[in-house]
Amino acid sequence: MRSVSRRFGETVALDGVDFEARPGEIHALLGANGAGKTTLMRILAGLDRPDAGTVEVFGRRIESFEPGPIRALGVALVQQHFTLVPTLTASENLVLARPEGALLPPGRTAGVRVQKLVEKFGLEVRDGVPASQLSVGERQRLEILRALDADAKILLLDEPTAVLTDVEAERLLGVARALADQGRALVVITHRLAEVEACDRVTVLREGIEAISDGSVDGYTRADLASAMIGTDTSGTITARTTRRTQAAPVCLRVRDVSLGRVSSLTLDVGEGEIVGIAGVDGNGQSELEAALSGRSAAESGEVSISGEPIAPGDPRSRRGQGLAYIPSDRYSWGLIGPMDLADNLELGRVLPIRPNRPARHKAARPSLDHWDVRTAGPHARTSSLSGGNAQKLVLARELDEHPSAVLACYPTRGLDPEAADTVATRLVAAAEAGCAVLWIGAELDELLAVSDRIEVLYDGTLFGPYLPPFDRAAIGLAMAGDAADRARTATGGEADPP
Amino acid sequence: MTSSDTRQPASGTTPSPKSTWPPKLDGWLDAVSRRATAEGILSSILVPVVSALAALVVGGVLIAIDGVNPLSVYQAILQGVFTKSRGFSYTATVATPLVLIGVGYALAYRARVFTIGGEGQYLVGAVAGTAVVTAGGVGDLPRVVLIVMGLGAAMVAGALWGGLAGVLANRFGASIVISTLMLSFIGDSLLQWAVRDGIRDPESYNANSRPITAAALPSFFGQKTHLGFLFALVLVPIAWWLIRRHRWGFRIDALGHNPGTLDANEFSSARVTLSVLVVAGGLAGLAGMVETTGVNIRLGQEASVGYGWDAIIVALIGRLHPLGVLIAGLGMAGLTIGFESAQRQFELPSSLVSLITAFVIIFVVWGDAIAARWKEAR
Amino acid sequence: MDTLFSIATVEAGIRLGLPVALAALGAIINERSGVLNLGLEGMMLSGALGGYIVNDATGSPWIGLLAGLLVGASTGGVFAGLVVTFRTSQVVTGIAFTIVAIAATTYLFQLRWDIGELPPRVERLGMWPLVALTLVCVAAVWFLFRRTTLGLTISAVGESPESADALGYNVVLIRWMATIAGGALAGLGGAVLVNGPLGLFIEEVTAGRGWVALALVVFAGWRPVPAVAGAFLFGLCDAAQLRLQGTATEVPYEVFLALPYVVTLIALVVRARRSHTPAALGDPYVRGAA
Amino acid sequence: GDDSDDTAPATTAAPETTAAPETTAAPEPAEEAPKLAIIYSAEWNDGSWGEAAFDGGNKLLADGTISDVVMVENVPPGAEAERALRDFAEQGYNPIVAHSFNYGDNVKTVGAEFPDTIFAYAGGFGDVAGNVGDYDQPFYEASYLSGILGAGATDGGNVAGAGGFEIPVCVGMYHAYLAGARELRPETEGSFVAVGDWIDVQLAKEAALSQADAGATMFVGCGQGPTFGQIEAANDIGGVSTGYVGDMAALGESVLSSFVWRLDRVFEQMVADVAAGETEARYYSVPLADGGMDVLISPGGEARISQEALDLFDQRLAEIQDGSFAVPFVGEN
Ligand SMILES: Nc1ncnc2c1ncn2[C@@H]1O[C@H](COP(=O)(O)OP(=O)(O)OP(=O)(O)O)[C@@H](O)[C@H]1O
Ligand SMILES: Nc1ncnc2c1ncn2[C@@H]1O[C@H](COP(=O)(O)OP(=O)(O)OP(=O)(O)O)[C@@H](O)[C@H]1O
Ligand SMILES: [Mg+2]
Ligand SMILES: [Mg+2]
Repeated sequence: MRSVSRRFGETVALDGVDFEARPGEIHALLGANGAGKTTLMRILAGLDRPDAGTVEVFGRRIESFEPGPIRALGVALVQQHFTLVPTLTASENLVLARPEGALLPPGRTAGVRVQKLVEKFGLEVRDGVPASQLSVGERQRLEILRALDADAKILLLDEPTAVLTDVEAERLLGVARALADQGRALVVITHRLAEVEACDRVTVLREGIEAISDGSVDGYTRADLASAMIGTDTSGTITARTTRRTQAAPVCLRVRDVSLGRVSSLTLDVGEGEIVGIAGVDGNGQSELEAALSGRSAAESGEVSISGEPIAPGDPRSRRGQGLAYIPSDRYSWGLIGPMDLADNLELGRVLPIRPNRPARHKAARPSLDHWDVRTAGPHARTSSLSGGNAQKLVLARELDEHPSAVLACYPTRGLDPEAADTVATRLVAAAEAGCAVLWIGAELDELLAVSDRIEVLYDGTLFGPYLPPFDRAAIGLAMAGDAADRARTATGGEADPP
Repeated sequence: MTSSDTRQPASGTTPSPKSTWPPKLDGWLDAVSRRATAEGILSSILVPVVSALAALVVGGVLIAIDGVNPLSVYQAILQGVFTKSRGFSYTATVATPLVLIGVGYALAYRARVFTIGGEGQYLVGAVAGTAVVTAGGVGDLPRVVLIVMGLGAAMVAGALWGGLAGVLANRFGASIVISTLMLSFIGDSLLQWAVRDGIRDPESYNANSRPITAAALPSFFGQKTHLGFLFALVLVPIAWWLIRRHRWGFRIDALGHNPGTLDANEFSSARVTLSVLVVAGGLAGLAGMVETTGVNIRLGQEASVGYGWDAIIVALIGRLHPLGVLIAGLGMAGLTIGFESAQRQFELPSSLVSLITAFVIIFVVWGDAIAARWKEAR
Repeated sequence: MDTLFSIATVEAGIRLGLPVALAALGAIINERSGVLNLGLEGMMLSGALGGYIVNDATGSPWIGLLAGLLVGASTGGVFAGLVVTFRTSQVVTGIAFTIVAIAATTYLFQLRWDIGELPPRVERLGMWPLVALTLVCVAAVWFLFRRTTLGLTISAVGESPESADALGYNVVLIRWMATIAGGALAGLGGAVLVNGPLGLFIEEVTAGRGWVALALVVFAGWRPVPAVAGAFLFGLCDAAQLRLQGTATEVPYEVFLALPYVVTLIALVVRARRSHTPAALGDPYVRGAA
Repeated sequence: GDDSDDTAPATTAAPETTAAPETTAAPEPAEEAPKLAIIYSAEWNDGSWGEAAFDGGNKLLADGTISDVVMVENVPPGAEAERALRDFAEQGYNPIVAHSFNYGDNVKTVGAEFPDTIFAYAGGFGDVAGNVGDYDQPFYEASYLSGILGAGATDGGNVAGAGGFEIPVCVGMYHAYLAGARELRPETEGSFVAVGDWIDVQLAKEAALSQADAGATMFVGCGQGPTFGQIEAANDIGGVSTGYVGDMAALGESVLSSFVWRLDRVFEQMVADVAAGETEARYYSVPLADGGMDVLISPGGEARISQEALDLFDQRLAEIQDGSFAVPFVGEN
């Protein structure tokens, strides 16, 4: 790609970017939120067209930016958001992507096709259920399988690890390496500096311009990359808390025998000023737990209460009144209203019966937008024009600005660049130190280790733990892999027979 | 049949269909509810006018084929509206139900609650209102009291008819488009039964209710224009204010854009859905009674003249905005009145007239689309 | 009462159901691709007139059916041009489309048969060939969605067009095809009405059957077999209604007139939870819309 | 009440209505023949009710009985009808005919505004007040005779009546037909169905077929759709059907007889009154006796009808015409 440019209204997403991907190499693409990474990849995949600049694939100049022909050239993009058809099963999604003839293969053959891929690349997915019922991790893996199934020569992965646990992420990068060794060209967008080290070359975008252009990875330290991304020098990972609370605090957030879907009679207390981290591989009941605690759906049984008063499902305003802030795992489904402006989105949950006029509302919104460094054209901007990370900051601004007594934070740093992620963590920690109970459902273990006073592992709808600092990384990792569950089972089995 | 029909209590286990990025835009809703930028207002007035003229040109060709001079026909249309003594008051009278129902639709469509049940609500409103004001023993009540009772009963009935669709949608996830469509048909049957039997005037040979002259709305300008038109005029700023400045209006817009977020942060989308259906139904019911007591002497078999359907188009051409609805309603009414008198003057086939009117609608929608694409292109 | 449960009632139900069933199948193809077709009634009516005129000219009801199919398909094409290519509001366009069709068919009909001429009666087809035709159609639509890649693609386009687009499918083209196919079946339905049970055409001969078909599609959860079954159930309601009037005269006949709609409403409530609306139904597709 | 006062055009300030009804609405009958206006709620081109009025109006124009006729179709009763009536009254049309029984209130409202113009609508029950009249639809008389013919052409003993809705005119036609049939075969039974729709021919046909299943072989329809449906059904089952307000013999061999409504004769009476400067309307009743209807036996019909029936038909026709026999009217089912 040569000097590619793209602007959306005022926002300049890309400004004369050069980019190259070579066979046999993994090319890491870094950049702060809104740097233009996704845009660049969308152009390369033919889903968007550049205002200026040229794109060549295997020496062939792309004239018409249409996904079809470009796919035919062997370019496959795994987008930042899911592009599976939610009503179709894994195998149907694969058939749709690469049909074999006019007739659908009978169920078994299609299933076999999935199995082959799963075995070949070691990416586990369930077949036979609609994609909408797969966990985020599973869907991500399916997306990648689908790209690989098309036997892409050039594979573009936009923040593929953002929704994966460390273990899964490692495995994925392993797969990536294997694919590169088969002579494919890979591009991986990521915010995790650690992952860059597994790549060969790196390009860093900052506000649509290359800060580092196609450098060799070993040429740079993490610090170099981080500063290239965001100008300032940071270690690029969340700063660990120096002090952890040890003595038990009065319980604030109380969860009693809550059952919903996969979650079975789950009990948990979070004390004032305590940060409890829920670790676990995606799809072990996180989404149900989130739904129940946030009051989005009523639990089948059990009760969630905050400082004594139970949370009424389906009544978000009183939840907010009771002081429970909620950072949803999917901000676009449950956090933000794309077509409305930023000010309106900030007001959600505390809209006055009679609203001030628009200028007044916009004026009121400015401080917290600045405070949270939401990069946009202003309070009047449509929320749908925000990049992934800035959108997340907007949610945080709304939820944390009004000093909640408890916070339900679901993957709060998902899709954020290191600086932003660190800010979020710091704010949550600050909130905790101000006496707020924080329940942090996360995927990145490092993150949880850095901030938690206590970690519980969610496996197959049940909690294992507690794990207290100093944390035993290995033990937690094993529990996440279901090891604790197994031992628990054998233990109960053991009690049966006399010593 | 939009997502509003399958909208179900947001569940944690199945991600809402809107979880993709950029979020899927609800095409027509977004197209029609673009912000009122200077350009937006210009195009939202200029485009329909130009398109309508284009449609009239096409219509003119058909008229010519029919052997009449199109120009004289169009002249007659203008005279029918602007120079005939009653042109304005006629137009206002026809616009009244269109605006009353149309504003209700506009509110519902902003929330992507896609009701098309206005016709049925209009009819049940008329039946209930008539039943009350023709009931035994109310005859000697003062006119004002009768009017208020009638209009009140009509609004309640319409609201219930609309609310029923809301309950079915919330409790059973029944498609609102279809349930309101069905309820419209059922409402018509109800009217047929009512005038033939239920509230039949025993003295009358025909199937119709007792006269409701005791509750007739006062008319003004010494014309056919009746109090109902004032209702419509008052409703517009109220609705506008609700949309811009009241929490309910905000929730309506939020529901239209992302029910999941509304549910998780602000208010139950189910209850907003119900409320907007109730209000839209109440307005349609009001329109039914206003028409019965404003222009008719009693309720008859032929009460269903299709205002409930035309108002859908008025609402959408009006950009789901109260002011737009008022303008579109007056425009459509003017067209109707003008064509009526032209049809009388030239004895045009009625099918030709309705053909041209329908062309106008399609061309206006088409013009909007072209304008939208043209804007994109830049 | 004895007449109520007779073969004759069932046959009447089938005759009443045939046109609705075909139109419903058409609507299913439309709507699975994400195009809401409120113009269905108009397309039926156009097909009815086309089928009638051609049958009258050629004396062959089969050619009449073909004509209805083609007229319906072309109306579908016009509709697709507006809502798919120009992305006009599918709702308004659909309703206006029906108004145009009613007016246009009446206008043309009166141009062709001036006042004073009674509309000629045309050759008619018996019930069973039409039943067979309908069964072929329902089988075809079932096969399309259950066994073919095209069907899978159509559903994908109606479910999440951006995904289909990202995979290189031409969303616009597929919606065009689906809308034309839908119009064709609706037109066929109209033609079946005049070339089958009736043998003549009058203004608005379809008398709201298109709307009923739309209701059925939802009631059937966008699946062909239940839709056709529903059409016949609906026809059966009508047939029963007419028969009950003779006997149970103390019940107001308006109750029976409303019966089919009430039944649909109830069925809607019972079925709705399981029915799955195509997620993109009614939304024009714009790539990367934001 | 005050409503109609408000709406009297005299009170409107607009210039062109200073030409108030008193002056415009009553043309001098002397030198110029009256101008006739007719409005109708459906299309003229229906081979039946609408066409009868259309032909009637044109016939008077051809005869020179009137100097002009304007006819507008698809005018729904209610506000639009009143606008049309008012418009014609202002243009000096007189008499003005509203050709549907649902126009009753509209003619009365507008009639009050134009006291010197004669209005009439198809009420069919002598609903007369001042300048607003009504005209008769004695179809039951013709229907009675058709009943005699029907019974004479079939051996079944069951009559199927149908109408769009259960209105007196339709029910009356059915009962008269039944009575006529019973003259020949007293054991004759029957049923009446309201199709619930004036245009849905298929539904009407199925209704007729359902009556046929119950044994009906003689069909008498009221309204275009219901009648067309019945005729189709009768064609299928080989029964006999009856043309409604127009010669429908062309619609199939089952059409044994039709009756044509001679509205020109009805309009003539109104025009004559207007020409005579009359401003009081009447119940314009032109019964069978005065030639208000022609009962036509379809070509080839005679062959199928028993001589006994034909004789009875001629006898009753004659008796009706000389007034010695009155057909009973039963308007309620
Ligand atoms: N559809 C759009 N409309 C308007 N602006 C857009 C659109 N898509 C992207 N942008 C802008 O272009 C810039 C780059 O967006 P992009 O999504 O590529 O950021 P990103 O690099 O992926 O950041 P993040 O890591 O937060 O996802 C952002 O400022 C964003 O606001
Ligand atoms: N003149 C108009 N014609 C048509 N639609 C309009 C018009 N003015 C506004 N709208 C539409 O109505 C909606 C409301 O816009 P409006 O300017 O009334 O305030 P808002 O943007 O809805 O919200 P708020 O003012 O409360 O922030 C917008 O989506 C806009 O597209
Ligand atoms: Mg991105
Ligand atoms: Mg991004």
